[in-house]
Amino acid sequence: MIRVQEDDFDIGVEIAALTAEKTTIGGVATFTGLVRDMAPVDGADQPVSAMTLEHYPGMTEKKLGEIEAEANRRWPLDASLIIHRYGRLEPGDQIVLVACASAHRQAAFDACQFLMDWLKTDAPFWKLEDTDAGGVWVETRATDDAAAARWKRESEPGE
Amino acid sequence: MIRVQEDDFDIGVEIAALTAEKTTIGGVATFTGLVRDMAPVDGADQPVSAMTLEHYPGMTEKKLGEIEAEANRRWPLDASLIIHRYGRLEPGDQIVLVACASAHRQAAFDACQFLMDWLKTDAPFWKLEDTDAGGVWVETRATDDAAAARWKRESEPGE
Amino acid sequence: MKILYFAWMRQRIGLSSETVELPADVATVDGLIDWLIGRGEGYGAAFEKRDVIRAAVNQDYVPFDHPVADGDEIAFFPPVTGG
Amino acid sequence: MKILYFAWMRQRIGLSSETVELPADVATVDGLIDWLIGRGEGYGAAFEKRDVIRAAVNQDYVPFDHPVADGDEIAFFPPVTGG
Repeated sequence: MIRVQEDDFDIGVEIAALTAEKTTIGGVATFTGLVRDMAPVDGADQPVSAMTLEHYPGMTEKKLGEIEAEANRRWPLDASLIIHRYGRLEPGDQIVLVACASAHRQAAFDACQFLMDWLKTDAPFWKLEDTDAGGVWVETRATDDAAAARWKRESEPGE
Repeated sequence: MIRVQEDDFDIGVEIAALTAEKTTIGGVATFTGLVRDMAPVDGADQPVSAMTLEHYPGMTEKKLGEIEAEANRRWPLDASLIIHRYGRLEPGDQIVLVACASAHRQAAFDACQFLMDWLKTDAPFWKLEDTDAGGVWVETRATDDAAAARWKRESEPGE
Repeated sequence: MKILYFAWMRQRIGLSSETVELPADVATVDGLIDWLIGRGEGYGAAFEKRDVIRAAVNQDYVPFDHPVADGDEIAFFPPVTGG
Repeated sequence: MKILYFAWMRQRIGLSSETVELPADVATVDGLIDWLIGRGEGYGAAFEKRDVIRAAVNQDYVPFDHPVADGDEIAFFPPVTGG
């Protein structure tokens, strides 16, 4: 299941809904991304007072749906969920939730990391951070590209 | 933080408490273990109606505290949490929650997997499953030993 | 043809989207970029780092030699930073 | 000396814990197991798979050549299956 929304979410409620009535699940791996209060600007950390997440409505849902389907092809998942917020957020706010449920804990962990790595490099979102130096668009990090590269193989969707 | 308890837990409440007032956290990785309704007995899957978790009070808390400290030595975590239940549980019930918060998502994921792998092989818990064939003590799986072995190094606590 | 711009490309061009009629001599994303740059300073600034920006045609990532046709939804944006 | 048994070892021995006086000729976990086995059938059944079971002295895992002393808390149990 995928959701793109401005509203916040409750991890406990989401996990309960994801696993309800499914008693074959051995475990659920999740990752929740939060807004940090500091960010590197030109090499030096700057305080961040807020962040605005822009996205590409339509393409976002399409790409999230594709990558969730790919995760389910690669791993034996009983259930999966991606929630990504957009709009204005403050430090400490939740940005994203990825949850993968499986009979096998390694599958749940791997699928969860795969989805997060992919979200960082291929989901059409952009972050504008409000800093003392003004609004700064967050740049791609080389470590994110490297993290995503470890999952590359011919059957991967998208680019 | 570690907790050993009979009562259930709410993941959303636990994550909120873990990350409250800490705005340096970039993300939280969690794993929740659930009771499955089927289990292999002598090579064939049998329905499980309930599970009883026995543990070694005192040693459990000591070992959980040690391994949590080790995870914090190995990875730059802002916060960590292990909750492990004991007593009688039914299929779908939550058994364990591990949560690791860090500025870096790979650190959060790795620490979370490290703690889960360790819990499977070294935390003094034993599972008794109620099946049609009677009470069956869950046996260690070779895959769990292999998963734990990948973290072995000289500084590891315990055996 | 609908063209969308996101993040700092949107800011530099001053538009989030526009509808244009595809010029007869534009056949690829590359050709479209050349034509857009000719339309004004904002476009020049937005497409300055041509090796950095990404393009999508009908909501799929494409290389710049990908064909474009009237009726397509084309999007240009900087590297993404979600998650 | 307090000795604790867990899971199917507890069931086979029929005790979850007992307090015993350490015999003078018992110096290690191995020696303690030999002595316990001599105490009755249940112990024999519990310690049958000696290469499988684990021992803890004062709540730390130990190998079977680990020394034991009066006042120690010793525990015997099958491989753990938490998480």
